[in-house]
Amino acid sequence: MKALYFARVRERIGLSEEEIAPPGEVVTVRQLIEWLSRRGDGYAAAFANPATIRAAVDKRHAAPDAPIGAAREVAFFPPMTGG
Amino acid sequence: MKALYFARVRERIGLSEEEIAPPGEVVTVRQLIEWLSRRGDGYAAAFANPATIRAAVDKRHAAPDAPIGAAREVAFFPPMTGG
Amino acid sequence: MTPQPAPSVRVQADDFDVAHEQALLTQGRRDIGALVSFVGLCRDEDGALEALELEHYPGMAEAEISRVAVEALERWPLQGLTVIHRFGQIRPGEQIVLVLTAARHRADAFAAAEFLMDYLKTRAPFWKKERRAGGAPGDWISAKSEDDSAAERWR
Amino acid sequence: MTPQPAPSVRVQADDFDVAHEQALLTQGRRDIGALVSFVGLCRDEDGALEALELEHYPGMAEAEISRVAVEALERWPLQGLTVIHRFGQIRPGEQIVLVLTAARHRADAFAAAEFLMDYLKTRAPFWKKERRAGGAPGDWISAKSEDDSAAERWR
Repeated sequence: MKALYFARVRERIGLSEEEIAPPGEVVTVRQLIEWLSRRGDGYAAAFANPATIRAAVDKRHAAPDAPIGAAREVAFFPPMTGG
Repeated sequence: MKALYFARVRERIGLSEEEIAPPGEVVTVRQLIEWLSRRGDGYAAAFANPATIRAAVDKRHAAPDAPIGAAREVAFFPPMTGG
Repeated sequence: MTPQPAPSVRVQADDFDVAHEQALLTQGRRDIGALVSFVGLCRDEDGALEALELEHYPGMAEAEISRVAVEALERWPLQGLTVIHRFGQIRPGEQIVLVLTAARHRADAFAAAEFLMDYLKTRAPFWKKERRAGGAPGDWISAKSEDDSAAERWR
Repeated sequence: MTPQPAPSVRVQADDFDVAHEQALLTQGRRDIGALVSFVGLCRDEDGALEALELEHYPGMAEAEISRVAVEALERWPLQGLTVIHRFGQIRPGEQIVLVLTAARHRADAFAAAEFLMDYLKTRAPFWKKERRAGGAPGDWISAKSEDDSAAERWR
């Protein structure tokens, strides 16, 4: 599974994308965030305030309870400021 | 005082403008319409349905009860369809 | 707070160029965040219409549009405002009216443009007469009560 | 009832030409009554801003804007719809986003354009970072809660 990071999340983690292999008990977006947070200080800082994190599963917005299922691509980013 | 007529009002009266000299007892827009209606069949037809007549006094919209006062120019026309 | 801009109001027989008007409104400025344009076009009514003849009240048309423009400037913090309304013969596909609004924030630019159109429809002294396809004389277009209610919502 | 038009959605680094996009949407047509355009521009924040750096999520940006465009087409009887969103470095006075809507009646064109902008603001995956005048590094622009409430009103 590919993980993508954008904007402040990308800066804090220090990566724009990486391959990840979360264990089977990581089922939802929220659980994946918790699992990623334990990968290092940058991850912990990036995900410190879950209220400011948005996620997409296979390029669609996903709520914290959404399953990651067999997703090929999961992305994390702050609230959007386009337009 | 100059009277101007537009659109269907102009067509029914057969004039786009004329000089008029209403008597002193003609004080309001409504009274002027009644006075004009008696000038001939075209006028009577033009003003037959007062609900479809709009008026302007010196190039400003005027309600039926508005005084014509010392207006230089009074205009009559149907509801507007610009835009 | 920047001072209120002078609205640009024109009543003309000639066509207008939206891009040129947008450029005039924004040139040399770096403080505009939102630019809304509305163009009203002549529809062919499924082929039934050959042209519209737009009659207007010269002098009052400019004055009335200017009054509506000043009202828009009082209601919303606009940075620029252009209104152009054509008269004379207009064929299907041609432009009839332009409203351009510039503001820091999009909600103001949108609201002012809608307000201007709603008010122009019910207050600007223009009247449209149809000429039907084949040259048959058409009738005057009736004022729509929905235009009145569109204008009502700003009171 | 004419079939729903295909929306034109583009995400690009290059600038766009509003007049050209309007011409593409209206060319050869005589059934369009109303054309609304919204252009979002980069403001200089009273001289404090040197440029914006717009980051985006390639692939999702196009997909998400297309989803919002399809939603607009389902809600309003539109005759045409164009959305262009830029990414990369954008300087004050430059264009960021374009929404164009064409409809028979103005209320539909206005509503759809506002809806699209409100939704793009909260759903399209773009993030703006400031570069301050003098080259000082700026911060990421925060999402505004007013944008969320603007999007809420369409539910």
